[in-house]
Amino acid sequence: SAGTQEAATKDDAGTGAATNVGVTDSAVTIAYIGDLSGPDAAVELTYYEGIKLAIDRANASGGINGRTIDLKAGDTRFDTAQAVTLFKKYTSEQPSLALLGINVSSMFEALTTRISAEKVPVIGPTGVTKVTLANPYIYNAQADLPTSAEAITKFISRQLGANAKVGVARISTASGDEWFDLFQKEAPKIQAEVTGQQKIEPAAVEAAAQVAQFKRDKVDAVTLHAGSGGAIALLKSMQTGGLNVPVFSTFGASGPTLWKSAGTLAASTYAFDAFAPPDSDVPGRADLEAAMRTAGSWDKFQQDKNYAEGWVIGNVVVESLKRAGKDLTRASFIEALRSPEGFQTGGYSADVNWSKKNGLADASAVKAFTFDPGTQRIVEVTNP
Amino acid sequence: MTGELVIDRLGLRFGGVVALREVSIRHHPDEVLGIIGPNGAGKTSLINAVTGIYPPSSGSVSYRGTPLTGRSPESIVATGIARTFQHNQLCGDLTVRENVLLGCHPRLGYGMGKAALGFGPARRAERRLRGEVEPLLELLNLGQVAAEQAHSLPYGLQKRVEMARALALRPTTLLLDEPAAGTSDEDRAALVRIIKHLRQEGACSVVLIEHDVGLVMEVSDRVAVLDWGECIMVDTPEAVAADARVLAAYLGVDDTPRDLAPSDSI
Amino acid sequence: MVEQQFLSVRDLDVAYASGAHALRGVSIEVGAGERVGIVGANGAGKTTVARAVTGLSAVFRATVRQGRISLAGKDTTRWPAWRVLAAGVVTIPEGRGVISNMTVEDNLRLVLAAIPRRRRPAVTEAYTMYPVLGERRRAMAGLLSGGEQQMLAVARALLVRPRLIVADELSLGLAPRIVTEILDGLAARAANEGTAVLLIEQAVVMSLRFVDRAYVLDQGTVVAQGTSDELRQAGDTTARYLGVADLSRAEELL
Amino acid sequence: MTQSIAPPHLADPAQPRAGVRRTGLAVLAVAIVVALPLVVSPYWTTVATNAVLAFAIAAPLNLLTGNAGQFSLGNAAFLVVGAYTGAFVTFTFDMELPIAMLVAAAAGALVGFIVGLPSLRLRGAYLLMSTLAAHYILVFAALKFQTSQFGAAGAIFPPLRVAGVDLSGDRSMYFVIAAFAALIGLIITNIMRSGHGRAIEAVKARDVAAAACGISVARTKLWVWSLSSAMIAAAGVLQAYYLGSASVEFYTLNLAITYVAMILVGGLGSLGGSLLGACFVTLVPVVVNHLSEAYGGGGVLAHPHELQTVIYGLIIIAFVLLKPDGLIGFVRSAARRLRNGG
Amino acid sequence: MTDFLNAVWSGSGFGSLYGLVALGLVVIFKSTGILNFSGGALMAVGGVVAAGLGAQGFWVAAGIAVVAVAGVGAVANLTVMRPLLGRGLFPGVMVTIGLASVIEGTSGLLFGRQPRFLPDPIGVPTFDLPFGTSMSSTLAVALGLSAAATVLLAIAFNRTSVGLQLRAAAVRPEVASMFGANPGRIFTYAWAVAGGLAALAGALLASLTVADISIATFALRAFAAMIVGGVDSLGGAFLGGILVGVTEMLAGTYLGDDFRLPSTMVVLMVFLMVRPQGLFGTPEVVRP
Ligand SMILES: Nc1ncnc2c1ncn2[C@@H]1O[C@H](COP(=O)(O)OP(=O)(O)OP(=O)(O)O)[C@@H](O)[C@H]1O
Ligand SMILES: Nc1ncnc2c1ncn2[C@@H]1O[C@H](COP(=O)(O)OP(=O)(O)OP(=O)(O)O)[C@@H](O)[C@H]1O
Ligand SMILES: CC(C)C[C@H](N)C(=O)O
Ligand SMILES: [Mg+2]
Ligand SMILES: [Mg+2]
Repeated sequence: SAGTQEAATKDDAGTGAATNVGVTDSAVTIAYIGDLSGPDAAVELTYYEGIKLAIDRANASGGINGRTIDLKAGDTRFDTAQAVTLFKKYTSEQPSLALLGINVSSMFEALTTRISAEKVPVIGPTGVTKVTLANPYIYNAQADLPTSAEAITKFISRQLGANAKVGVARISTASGDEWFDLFQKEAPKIQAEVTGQQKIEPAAVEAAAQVAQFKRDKVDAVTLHAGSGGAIALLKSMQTGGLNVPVFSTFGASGPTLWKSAGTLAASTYAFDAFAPPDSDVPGRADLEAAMRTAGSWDKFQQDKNYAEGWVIGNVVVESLKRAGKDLTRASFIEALRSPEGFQTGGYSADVNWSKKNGLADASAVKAFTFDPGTQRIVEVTNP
Repeated sequence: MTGELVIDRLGLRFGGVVALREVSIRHHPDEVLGIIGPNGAGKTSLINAVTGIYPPSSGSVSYRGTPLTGRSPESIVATGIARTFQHNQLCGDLTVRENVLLGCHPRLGYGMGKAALGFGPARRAERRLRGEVEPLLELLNLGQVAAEQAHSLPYGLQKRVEMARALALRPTTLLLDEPAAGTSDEDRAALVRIIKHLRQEGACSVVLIEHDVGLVMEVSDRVAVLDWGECIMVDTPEAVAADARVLAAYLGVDDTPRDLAPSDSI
Repeated sequence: MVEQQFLSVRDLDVAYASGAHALRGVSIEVGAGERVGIVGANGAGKTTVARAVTGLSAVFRATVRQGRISLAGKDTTRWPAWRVLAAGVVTIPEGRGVISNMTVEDNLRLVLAAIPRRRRPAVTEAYTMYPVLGERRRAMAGLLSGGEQQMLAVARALLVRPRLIVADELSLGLAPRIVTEILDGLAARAANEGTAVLLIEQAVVMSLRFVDRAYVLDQGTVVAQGTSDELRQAGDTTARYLGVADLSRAEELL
Repeated sequence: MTQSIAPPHLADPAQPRAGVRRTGLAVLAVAIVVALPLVVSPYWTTVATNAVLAFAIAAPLNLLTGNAGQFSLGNAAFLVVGAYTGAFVTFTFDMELPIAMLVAAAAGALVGFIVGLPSLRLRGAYLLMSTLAAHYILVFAALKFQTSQFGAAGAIFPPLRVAGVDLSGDRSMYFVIAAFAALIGLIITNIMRSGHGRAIEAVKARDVAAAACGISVARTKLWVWSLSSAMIAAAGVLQAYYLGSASVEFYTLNLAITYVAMILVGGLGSLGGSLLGACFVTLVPVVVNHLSEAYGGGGVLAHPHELQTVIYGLIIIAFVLLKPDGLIGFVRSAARRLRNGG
Repeated sequence: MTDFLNAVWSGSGFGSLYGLVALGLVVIFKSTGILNFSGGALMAVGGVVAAGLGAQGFWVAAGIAVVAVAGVGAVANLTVMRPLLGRGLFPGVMVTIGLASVIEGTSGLLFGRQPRFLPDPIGVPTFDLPFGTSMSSTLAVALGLSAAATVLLAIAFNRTSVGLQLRAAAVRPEVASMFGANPGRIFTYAWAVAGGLAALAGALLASLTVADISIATFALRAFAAMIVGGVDSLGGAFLGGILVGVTEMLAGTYLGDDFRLPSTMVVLMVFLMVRPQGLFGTPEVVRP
C-alpha cells in the first residue's frame, strides 16, 4: 500500500488541494469518525466525550481567531462501509479541516489510501504503527506499539526476572498481528519465552479457552493487546479459570474497566499507556476537573484515561488552530501540528511533538499504571 | 397416444401403517378407470406412489412398458402422466393463466442460462405457449378468470385450474384425485363433460378417484375398489355397484347420499 | 319458526381486509335442536357466515361492519372464538381443520382441555365413534388420509357436547357411507340432546335432505329461505342460485 | 371482476403497451443513473454508489429469497468468498477486474451450490439455520485464508484500474458499479420474465405441484442458489475494491441481515423493490446523521447512533406489520390509481 | 484428562447459558411458530439491567432483571408480535430482528454502552473437582438454574392443558382458538417466559464476564442448541445447549480458540443434514 499512498485521482483529486477546506470566516469544521455503537463503543465514546469537552470549552470562550469549531461525529458501527461513507461525507459534503478518531485498525487500513489522496490530517487514531508512520497525514499521540513492546518487556524482566514464560492475548485485528510480531521480537532481549498467542475477537464476551491454554502452557504472565471488551473477556475468564498471573496490557485496554474486571487480580494488572486518567495528580488536573465538573462528566469518567486522551487531543486541535492563525488552511494547520515547540498536555501525557515524526517519539513517554486497592484509584507505578 | 399403466403388486407402508398391500391394477389405454374406496383406503397413496412422490416399499409400476419405480416425480411427468391433488396445490399468487402455463414447462425449449442472458428465446417461447393454453382455458371455461390470482378463486374453480394445468402437460394418462369434492353441481357437470370429451378424443386416459359415486359410475369404463390398502375388485360400474362388499364397506346400506338422482329433480 | 332462537344473526355485514364485501345484511336464526342449512354457490359467503358466528372473523382479517350476532340472547358479535366455544358453539371448519403436527389424540385432548373437568368426556368416546381414529391415535394428524382428518374434525366437535354445531363443507372428501353416518349421528344428537346444527354445504340435495330449514345465499345476501320442501318446490330462480339450473348451459360448454 | 395485480416482472410480456411503458421506465432509470453523479456532490455520489452496490447485492438475494422462497442469511459469506477469490486472483496472478469478477462468480456459484444443497432436504426455519451455520463456517474459512494470505488486516486493494485506466475516482467507481448493477438487474429480469421465472415461483409456492408439472425442484433450487451467490460474489469483488479493503470482521451476520432488511423493506420478489429497499436502508444512517447534526445537542438526538439502531428496528417492524409488500407496494398502488384514473 | 474435564465442566456451564436462551426460543417456537432472533438482545438487556442493580447483590438484581425483561417480552408480544399470528417464518424472523435492534438501541439510550459487572452469585469464584480440575461457581449455578427451569417448563408444557394449547396455537392459531385456546394470552405467557429465561442467562453472564448490550451475538449458539435438541423439545434445548457448549470448549481447547464458534456451527449443520428434528424433536409432518 505504500506505493499507492500518494495516488491522487483525476476526477476527484482531493479537495485538500483547495486552500480552505472546512473553514469559513466564522467557523471551522472538524469531524470525528468512530465506533459509537459497536463493540468498541465503550472506548471510542469516552474518547469522543473528552474531545468534545475541550472543543466546547474553546467555543465557550469565544472560539479561535474568531471562528467557532463545529465538531461533527459519525458512527461507523464497526462497519468499514460506513467508515468510507463518513470519510466521504466529512471530506466533501461537510468538508472538514481535519479528522479525528478512526480507531479500528482495519478501517484505518482501508482508509489510508483515501487519506493520502485527500491530504486530510487525521489526528489521534490508535491504529497500526506501520501505517501511522508511513502516512504523513496521520498524527498519533498514543504510545505506538514498538515503544509499548519495549516498555512492557523491560517491566516484565524487572518484575519476574529472566526466563519468564509469557502468553500473548491479542485482538484479532491488524494491530493485534503487529503487536504479536513486535512482542516476539522484543521478548528475547529479556530472555522471556513467548508461548504462543491467543486471539480475542473485538466483541468477545469470554475467553475461557484462551485461559485454559495459558494454564496448560503454565505461563508466568500474560500480555494483553485488546479493546476493553477483549480485556474484560480475558480478565474475567482468568478469574473463573483460576489463572492467577500478572497481566500487562497495552494502551488498548487501559481504561478503568480493565481493573474493574480484574477483580482479585487488579493489584497485579498493569497497563502501559501514554495517557493518565483524569484524576491523576498532574498539573493539568485542576483545569480538567473543573471543566468536567461543569460538564457533569466527572463522576462518570474521572478514572477513564480514554477521556483524558480525548481531552488532550481536543486541546491539541484547539492549540494548533490557534497557531495556524487567521489564515487557516489544511496546509497551515498541518504546519501548526508539526510546530517544533510541540504541545503541553498538562501532564496527562508527555508533551506531544510531531516536528520530526508523526507518531510518539520516546519510550519514556509510556508509563505503567496499576490499581491501588487502598485508594481505589488507578495510579502510575512509580517504583516498579 | 395413450399408454398402458401397469401397477404390479404395489406395496406402500409408513412405519406400521400399511397404505397399500399388493395392489395390482392394469389401466388400459383410452380407458377411464374409477377408483373408489373408504377413507384411508389408500387411493391417494396409490397416486402418490405412481407419480414418484412416495417410493413404493414393494412391487412396481410401469408405463408403456418402461418401469417408473424409483424415478423422480418430474421424470415420471415426462413419460406422459399428469395428476391433480386432493388438496389443491395451486400457486396462489400466480394468476390462473400462469398456473396453467406451468404445465407447459417441459416444452419451454430453453434453459435457465439462456433465459438469464437474453430474453429473445423466452419471448418467442412464451408467445407460443400462451397460444397453446388459451384453448385449454376456454375448454375449462376459465377464460373469464385467467388473469385472477389463483387463491382468490372459489374452491370449485381452483379444482378446474388444477385440471387445466395437468392438461397443459399434454398427458397421455391423467390421474385425478377427488376433482369433484367441494364443487357445485354445475362444476360437477362440467367435469363429466370434460372427462367424456377427453375419452372421445382419445387424447388421454383417465384415472378418477372420487367419493361421488354417481359421477364415477357415469364416466368410468371400469371401477377399482380399494379397501384397507387392498384392491378388492376391478370391474364394470354396474358390477361394482351391485357388489355386496362394496355396498357394505363403502356405500352404506342406504343409497348414496350425494345426488345420484338427476339434478333437475329439485 | 321457533320462538326462542339459540343463534340469531341480524343484518350482518362483513368485509375482508382485501376489500371483498362478503356479506351484506344477512339474517339467520337457528333454534335449539333445530337443523338449519345454508346453501349457495362457490363464493356466496357461506364460510364467512360460519367464521362470523364462531368468532373467527378477526383471525381471517374480516370485520363485522354492521349487524349483531347473539347466542341465547347474549350479544356475541365481537367475541373471540374461545369465548364462543365456551358458550356452546363448536365448528367443523372448512378444509383441513386439524393440527397436523400434533397426534390424533392430542388434537382431541386439545378440545377436552376447554371443557370444565366435571363435564369432560373421555377421549375414548371419539374412538368409539370412529374406531380408525383409535387405531391411529399416536399418528400425527397431518399424516391421516383426507377423510380420516375430516372424521377427526367431526369427532373433536362432538366431544364438546355443543349446543350448536356449525359444520362447513362437512361432506368434503368423505366416503358416502361416512357422510350418511355422520349426518345420522348429528340428527340423533339434535333429537336426543337438543344440539342444533348449522349445516353449510355445496351439495344441495344432500343438504336439503338433512335439514329442517335452509337459507339460500348468493353474493352475500339471503335470496331465499324456507323449509326443505318449500325450497325444493321453489321455482327456477332459487334453483339458479344453487347453481343447478345452469346445467343446460354447462353442457353447451364442450 | 377486479383487475389482477400481478408483480410487474410477471406481467404479460406479450402486451405491447406494457412493453412500451417498461422500456420508457428503463430509459428513464438509465438517464437518472447516468446523470446523477454529474449533478450531485461527491458525497452524494458516494451515497448513491453505496445504494447501487447494495442493490447489486440485494437483488440476487431477492431472487433467492423473494422469488425462490429460500430464506438465506448466507449473503455476507458469499461476499467474502467473492472478495477473497477476487483478491487472490488479483494479487497472485495480477489479473484485471473483469477476470477477477468472473473467477469470483465461479467460486460463488460453487459455494452457493454447496450451501444450497441442504435446501433439497430442509425448509423454513431449518433451512434458515443451515444458512446461518454456513455463514459462520465460510467466514471462518475466509479468516484462515486471510491469515495465511493477507495478514490480520485482510486484503488491501489498490485503486481500481482496468486496462490501464484509473477507475478509482468517485464518479468512475460509481459508473463501474452502476453498470454491474444494471447487468444484474437485466439478468434477473430476463429470468423472471421467462418460463423459468414462473418455475421458480412455483417451487417457492408448491414444490410438489412444481414437480407434478415436470419442473425439477432440486435443479431449479440449485440453479437459483448458484446464480444468486455467483452474482453476490462478483459484487463482493467490486465492493472490496470500492471500500479499499476486505477483512473478515466486515462480513458479519449483521451485514447479511442488512441486505435481508433491504429486500423486506423494498418488496420481496420484486426487482424494483430491491432497488427501493437498497436506497432506503442505505439512506437511514445518512438521514439520522444529518438530523442529529441539524437538531443535535440535547435529548435522544444527542445519541444519534443509538437512535439510529432504534429507528432501524422500528422500520423493519413497521414494514412487516403495516406494509408487507414493501415500498414497491406504494409504487404499484400509485401506478394502479394512475391507470384507473386515466 | 485434566484439560478434557476442565473443558467439559466449563463447556457445560456455558452450554447451560445457551440452553437457557434456547429454552426461551423453544417456548416461543412451540407456541407461536416464530423463530426468535431477539433472544440475544433480551439476554443482553437482562444482563445490563441486573448489573445496573449490582449493589443489591446477585440474586436480588437477577430477580428484578428477570421480572423486568419478562415484562419486556410480554409487551413486545402485545405490541408487535401478536399481529404476526400465522404469517409464516419470514415476517417473524424479521420482526424479531427489528425488535432486537430496538431493544439494543433503547438500552443504549437508557443505560449507555459502558460495560458493567455483577457480583458472583455465591461468594467463591471457583471450586475444585476431581483430577485436579475446577469449575467456576457461577457456571455451576447456571447449570443448576437452567436444569431447574427446564424441568419446570417441561412439566408445565406436557402435563397441563395450557401446554397443549400452546403447541396447537403455534401451528394453527385459528384452530386452537376454535377449540378453546386464547392465543393472545398464551403468546404473552410464552414471550414473558422467554424474556425471563434470557434475562436469567444475561444476569449469569454479567456475573461471569460482563453485561454490555452488544454481547447479543453470544446467544447465537442458542440456535445451535435448539436445533441439536430438537426445535420443539424443552429438555432437548437444555441438553442441546450442554452439547454445544462442550463441543465448543473442546474445540477451543484442542483446535484453538477461533474454532469455537465454527465448531458449534458444524455441529448444527451435521444435525440438520443427518437428523433435522434434533435429538428429541418431532419430525415435521408433510403430506401432499
Ligand atoms: N380470507 C379471505 N380473504 C379475503 N377474501 C375472502 C377470504 N375468504 C373469503 N373471501 C371472499 O369472500 C367471499 C365469500 O367467500 P366464502 O368463503 O364465505 O364463500 P363460500 O360460500 O364459503 O364459498 P365456497 O363454497 O367456495 O366455500 C368470496 O368473494 C371470497 O373471495
Ligand atoms: N405420509 C404418510 N405417513 C403416514 N401415513 C400415511 C401417509 N400417507 C398416507 N398415510 C396413511 O395411509 C393410509 C391411506 O391414506 P390415503 O391418503 O391414501 O387414503 P385415501 O384412500 O386417499 O383416503 P381419503 O379418501 O380419505 O382421501 C391412511 O391410513 C393414511 O393415514
Ligand atoms: C487495542 C486497540 C487499540 C485496537 C484497535 N482499536 C484495533 O482495531 O486494532
Ligand atoms: Mg385421498
Ligand atoms: Mg366455504
